[in-house]
Amino acid sequence: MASLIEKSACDGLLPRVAGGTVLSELPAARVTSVAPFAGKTRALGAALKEMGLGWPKPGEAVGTEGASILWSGRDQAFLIGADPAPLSGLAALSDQGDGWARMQLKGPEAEAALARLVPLDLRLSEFGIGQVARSGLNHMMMLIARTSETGFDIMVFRSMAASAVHEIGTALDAVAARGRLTS
Amino acid sequence: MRYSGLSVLKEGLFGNKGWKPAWREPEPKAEYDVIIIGGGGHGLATAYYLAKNHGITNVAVLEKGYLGSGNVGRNTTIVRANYFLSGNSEFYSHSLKLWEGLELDLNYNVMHSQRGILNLFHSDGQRDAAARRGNAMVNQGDDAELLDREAVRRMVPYLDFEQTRFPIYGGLLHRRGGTARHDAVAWGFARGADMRGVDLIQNCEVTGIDIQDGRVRGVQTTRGPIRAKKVGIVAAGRSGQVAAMAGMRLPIESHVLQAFVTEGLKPVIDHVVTYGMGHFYISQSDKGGLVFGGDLDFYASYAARGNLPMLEHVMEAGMTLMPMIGKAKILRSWGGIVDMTPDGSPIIDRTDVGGLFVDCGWNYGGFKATPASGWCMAHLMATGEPHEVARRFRLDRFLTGHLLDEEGTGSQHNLH
Amino acid sequence: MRITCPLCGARDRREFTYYGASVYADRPAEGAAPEVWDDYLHLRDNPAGEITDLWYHELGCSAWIEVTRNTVTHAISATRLLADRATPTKKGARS
Amino acid sequence: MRIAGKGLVDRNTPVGFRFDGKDYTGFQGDTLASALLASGVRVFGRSFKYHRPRGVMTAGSEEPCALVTIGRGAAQVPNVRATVQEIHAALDARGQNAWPSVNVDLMAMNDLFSPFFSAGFYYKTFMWPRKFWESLYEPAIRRAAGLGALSRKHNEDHYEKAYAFCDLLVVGSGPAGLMAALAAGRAGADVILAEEDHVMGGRLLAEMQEVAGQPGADWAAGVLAELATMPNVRLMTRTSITGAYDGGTFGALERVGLHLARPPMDLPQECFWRIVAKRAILATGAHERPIAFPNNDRPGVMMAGAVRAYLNRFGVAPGQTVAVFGNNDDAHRTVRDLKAAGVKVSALIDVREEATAPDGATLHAGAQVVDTVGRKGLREVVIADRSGQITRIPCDCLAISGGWNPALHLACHMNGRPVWREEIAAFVPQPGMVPGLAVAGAANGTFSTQACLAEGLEAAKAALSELGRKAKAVDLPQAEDGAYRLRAFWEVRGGKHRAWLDFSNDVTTKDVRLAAQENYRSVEHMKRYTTQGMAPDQGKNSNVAALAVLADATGRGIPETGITTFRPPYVPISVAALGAGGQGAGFAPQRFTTSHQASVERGAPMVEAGLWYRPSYFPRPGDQSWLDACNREVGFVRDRVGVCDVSTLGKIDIQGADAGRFLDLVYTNTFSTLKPGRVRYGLMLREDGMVMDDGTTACLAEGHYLMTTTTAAAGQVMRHLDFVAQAHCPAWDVHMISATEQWAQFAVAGPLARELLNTLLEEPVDGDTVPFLGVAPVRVMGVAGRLFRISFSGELGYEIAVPARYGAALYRDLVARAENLGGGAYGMEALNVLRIEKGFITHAEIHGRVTAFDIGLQGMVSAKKDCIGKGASTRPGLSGPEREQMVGLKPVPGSKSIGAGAHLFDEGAEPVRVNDQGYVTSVCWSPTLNSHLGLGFLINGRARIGTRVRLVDHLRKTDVICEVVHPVFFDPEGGRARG
Repeated sequence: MASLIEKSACDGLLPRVAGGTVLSELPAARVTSVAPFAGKTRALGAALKEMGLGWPKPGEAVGTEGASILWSGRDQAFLIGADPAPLSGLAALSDQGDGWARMQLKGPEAEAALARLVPLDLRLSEFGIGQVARSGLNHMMMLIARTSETGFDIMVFRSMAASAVHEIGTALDAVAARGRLTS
Repeated sequence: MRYSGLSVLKEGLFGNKGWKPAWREPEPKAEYDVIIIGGGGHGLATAYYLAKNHGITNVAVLEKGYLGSGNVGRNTTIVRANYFLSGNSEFYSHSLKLWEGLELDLNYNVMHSQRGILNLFHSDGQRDAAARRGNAMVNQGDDAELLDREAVRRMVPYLDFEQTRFPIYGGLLHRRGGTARHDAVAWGFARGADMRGVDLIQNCEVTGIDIQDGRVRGVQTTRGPIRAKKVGIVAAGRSGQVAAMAGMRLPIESHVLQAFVTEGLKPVIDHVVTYGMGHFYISQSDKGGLVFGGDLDFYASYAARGNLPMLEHVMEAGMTLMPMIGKAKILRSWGGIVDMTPDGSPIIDRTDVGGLFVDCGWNYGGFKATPASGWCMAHLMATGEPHEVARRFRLDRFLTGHLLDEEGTGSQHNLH
Repeated sequence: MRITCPLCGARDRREFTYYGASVYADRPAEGAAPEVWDDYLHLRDNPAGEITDLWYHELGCSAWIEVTRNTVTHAISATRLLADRATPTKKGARS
Repeated sequence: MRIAGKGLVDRNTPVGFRFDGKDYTGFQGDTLASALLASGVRVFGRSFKYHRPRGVMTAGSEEPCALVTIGRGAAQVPNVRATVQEIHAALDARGQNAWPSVNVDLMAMNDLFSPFFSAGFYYKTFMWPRKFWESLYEPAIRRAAGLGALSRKHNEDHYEKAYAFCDLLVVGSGPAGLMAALAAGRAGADVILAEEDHVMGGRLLAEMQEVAGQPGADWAAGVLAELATMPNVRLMTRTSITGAYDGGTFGALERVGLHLARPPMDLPQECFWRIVAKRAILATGAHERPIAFPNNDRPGVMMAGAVRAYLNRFGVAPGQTVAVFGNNDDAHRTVRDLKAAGVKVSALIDVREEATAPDGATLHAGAQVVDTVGRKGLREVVIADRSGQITRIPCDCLAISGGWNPALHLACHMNGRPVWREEIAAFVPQPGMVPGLAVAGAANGTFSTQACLAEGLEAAKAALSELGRKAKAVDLPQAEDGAYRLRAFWEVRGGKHRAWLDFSNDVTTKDVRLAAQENYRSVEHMKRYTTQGMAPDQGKNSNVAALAVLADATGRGIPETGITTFRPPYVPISVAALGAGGQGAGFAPQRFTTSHQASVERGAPMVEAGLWYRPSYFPRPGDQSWLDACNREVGFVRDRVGVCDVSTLGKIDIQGADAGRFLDLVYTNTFSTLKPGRVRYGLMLREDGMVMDDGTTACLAEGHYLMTTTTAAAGQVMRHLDFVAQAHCPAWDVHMISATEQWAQFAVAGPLARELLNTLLEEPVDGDTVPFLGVAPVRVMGVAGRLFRISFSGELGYEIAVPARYGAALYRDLVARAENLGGGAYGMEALNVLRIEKGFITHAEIHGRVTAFDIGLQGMVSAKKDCIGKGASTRPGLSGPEREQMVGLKPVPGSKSIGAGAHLFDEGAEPVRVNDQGYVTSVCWSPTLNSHLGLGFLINGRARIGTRVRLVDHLRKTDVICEVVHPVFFDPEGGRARG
């Protein structure tokens, strides 16, 4: 029997480069939403510890080699790059890996470009490496994580990938154009 | 004194020295037959029609600020009769007819301009809803036409028919709809009421309502107590506070509604145009400014000023619908305090207190309702019976479920 | 306007969706009298001054938040998660 | 006239530009105004009402007169302040509000009729005959009004919006602002220093005073050089702070590319910023105010401070012979600067009798200007001394100073009221008007340079301490510290000629007095009656003087007369900047299904469904219209098999021990009894008893459900569920997350649906493995998916869901298999027909005003339990025979098509409101039943099934008789779906 061909959310849209900054699609990874069942918070924390992780505080990510868990909302986190099976029975688990377009924006213009679209204080002093936020990418729901001084991981709904790429790309171009101003 | 082209010529020749005050500045009397709390458009219209239609002239309008300092001077000046629920249709239809005779009636040019209102639609479903509305308007005896995309293009070719996010399928055209000069409406009613003997008392804030044995006896004000046989609360966004003086809670939440105007421009938009996919409406004033309205800021407020998100939303809608306005510059933004009800329709009714009446809950729609609101409130206060075009604007309809929810958004006050 | 989400911190108003006065969180008990439902759904103190009202962090963490706010100045004095209230009261419960 | 060696413009870089079709040359650093003044141009435009020639009055964004149009075609921008616009090689500017030109304007005849155009004259006439208003009077008024014109072409330029955050926002870069920024910057605070001019320095650039022993401009340059080295300081030139909003949010307009002849590609013209600042210092300086005297609007009459700005900053003498008229010492400073630069000063007219003459100038102490001469440019002024003695003074420029008004606008944007300070005859801000904002320098009514520097420093120290930062030592430089002496003086009384207050809107002292005479005595009434303060400068030049005249006319003091409200924006902002990103498709995100490309390739018109796009129908060669395709696709489903992408429906994954109980609360019917592997249709009410949404919910496992919502209501339902969970049952174990995007889901419907599916499922299904209203995990071509046995068409139907990455492939595969079986893809049109034939509702029916009773589903409201909306739905007005109830409508045979939105009447009744019996919500042509069908709402409709009604659509000229039928037109027993 023939098999179904996979298509990533940003298929054909990325990468996009402006100035020294690149918007690219993150490699496919397993993403599972995790919401602790009542009374299971402690056990869930222990199970995550076994995996080298831990339950993230609001606005934080807990990462290890290859896997991470990102706070993603009220009583909810996204486990990325790990098998959620050990958490079974401890938390509501729901596949989310196909539901999001996951992108990386990296380069000197990244923060300035996002400042065109995101109503968050993205200054390094306020939104440091390893921090996570739910917010809007213009009118789109977004999860954003800072991965380095000049790097961000961005997740938007899969169906909005084209709009997100267009908007970030436009912002990048405008920031790059300012960089070409001499005075 | 009577206003006319001739009087303008004559006064012009003699240095405009002869113009008389548009209204007197009386001291409050100790007692009136009727007190109207609120010197905005509706309060002034109520007083005017009490005097004109019912011969009740021993009336005071008490205004805490200046006449017309509420929403009548802070709106987007649109006048229309395009409601579709029975209960609203006949009321706004009546109001539009009054508008059409208002200038000659008041001897004051309120610049009522029937330039046509075009409500655009952007899907088959919206077309169906527009058709239902338009048919209701015709059923009521008002005018409506359903335009297809090409007819809209002929009428307003400056819209973006090619690139816009939500394509234009057509529009519902209400030719008798239009605009009026908002301040002039307040001033015209004020002058008309004053000429008929009504006392317009400015800078007079009501601080209490006197009730004895279940009947209203008068009011306390910053200028002393005033007795009255009947009192009407016509206080728009402040209705809740005034009603509280009579121990009442109203089905009203007060919200801020912003509007915006650009610098003066040569004529470019000849109608009122509304967008169906974002709250955006626009017209051009006779002075040349593009006047925009949008949705509420959505949070309860008495601040009469807004915040940026709604301003930006309105301008984004403008840019997708008619990108030719991009180079116009927003000159001023302002906010009005609107009295939102849980079904988006108003209240003109008696209260449980004898002699105390309320006229409130005008949501977005207060300006165009001004003449009919005054007409019907005056009728109710004079006769004790609701006017036939306002009989469904009852205070108890939320309890009984006889709702008038044009938007279909339910009991959440800010969604209407 | 900025609202401090108890989970996310200070955020722009555009991330939130408003409902109205927080009395709406106190749902009447089953079988409450019509007047109780009318009061709950429709009647409002509508104060010109301090109010507690309901905001949903829609472009954020999905928390419903109770905000103590002044309707005249827009100053916000406190916020808390709606879910953190004491057990909701049931108004108009018939014994 | 340019003065050699004077000014800060770059004399080595000439810049050519065009004005009114002529080529001119200025220098790098010039504004359009300075460059044209240097070239001797005097008339820049025409006034609003009387079309009087107007020149330049100021040197800033508050300019009321020199408004020009720049650019051509789609790039045309009206009402540009010549005093702000920088010149560049591509600048093509022209005067406006004039025909044929600003020099020869035929509309100037308005001026002759000015006695009849008094304030509010239009309220008193044009009333009769009624119909002449729209046809005659109004068009004439509209044509005469307005200033510049829009191009009527779609915008082609790029604009943007952005957010910025800082500890301290300093607004204005004059002495106070620079000191504040320096102190805060050295202390390490994140500072944004915003300046609306294209060079920082504020008045220091325009005055000759020294700071710290060097020219003010040099001191400013030194401070700026230091600030530029600080990574924590962001310098924003060409940026006007436009508004103060709640929570420390400020709006700001940055002119990014408007000064460039050849801007880089993708560069925005403007950027609208939202700046969030923990603290702010307003150091916006002050606006000099004119004096009202007869014919004070001639080109050549200019603010004294502006004269000094053109002289000292731009090296331009605005006239050959300048006279100065004022009530304060700044007038004297102007004389000194002019004389020092070698410009002839013909007279200093000071209304103060006690004034003393500066060196070498002819002083007329206690005199007043009573008239001016020179229509298109001032030639002389007429003055009267104390005794009334008339003297004519030649001059082509009159510098006037009526004192200064603090530019306190932003401090007042949050409803704070300024207070009157008698000794400077001006309003000043009060502390705390905007939380977190302090005012320093001239904006605070502090006018000496020394005191401005000191206030800026103090304000920064206070802000730093509130921010918890320690200020580093900053030396306060020495500067001019003269007293600011003036005598309040607003208007020259008497005289026959008009004396302007509001130059933009042509409002004179007579207009204000007329308003008072007619009892428009409130300052708001006066403003609205005369239009004073409503022009592009928003009264920056006229408000205080106008209310002084009003106070005088009404016998009140200025403070008790009050002031109108300051509203944002401080300077006008283009719609394109505020609406940046909205043009075209940018207004809202676009949502694409995984099958989008395949549908497009099949030629399907894609229509908006909320933010989504869905295929309308799939045309084939030979189709006469969309209807042919629609009928064919309905046939696929009824006779063979059809495939449709239903991924846009909302899917919410609900888990937890209390999930079933929770569903019982939000649905009218019971879900806690639903067994794993089963699906149930649910009806959801709003708390007010109206139907919110409907859909199916599947029980995937014990305590694990998947709820389906309609496409339209997905967001609303999610918000609602979160509310119910957090408000009403926060202790329950229930967890929700949207799974809409995770799954690509396709309806496979029709008699051959199972046959099709069994060609690709690894384990074939039959009626037992997945019974009607069942759900099961399946593997499809190696991929784990879910199979639901649900039907929105009334046929044997399944919905198959796979992770979205496989959606594109699965859709193509399903459609190909369906075509092999004689079916194919179907679109929204066919979907709609199929559901109408079955009487299934959509939001056309559940439009927010209908109850469960109205749609005949009152039986679904469980009597055994509470649910959201149950309490309120028992209100008497929400059920009973007076309600409009859903029915089917079938036109009598041979009728033409019907349209949704038509209304219903009794047969034979007049189609007027009082006879209205209901309306039609959905219609279609049913190829299955060979009839037009409609769903609608009819008063007491269920009792009227079997009767006939009249359907009238006035708008589309339809008037047909319909039979009222049960809303399920086709297969009422439902046997086909159960298959």
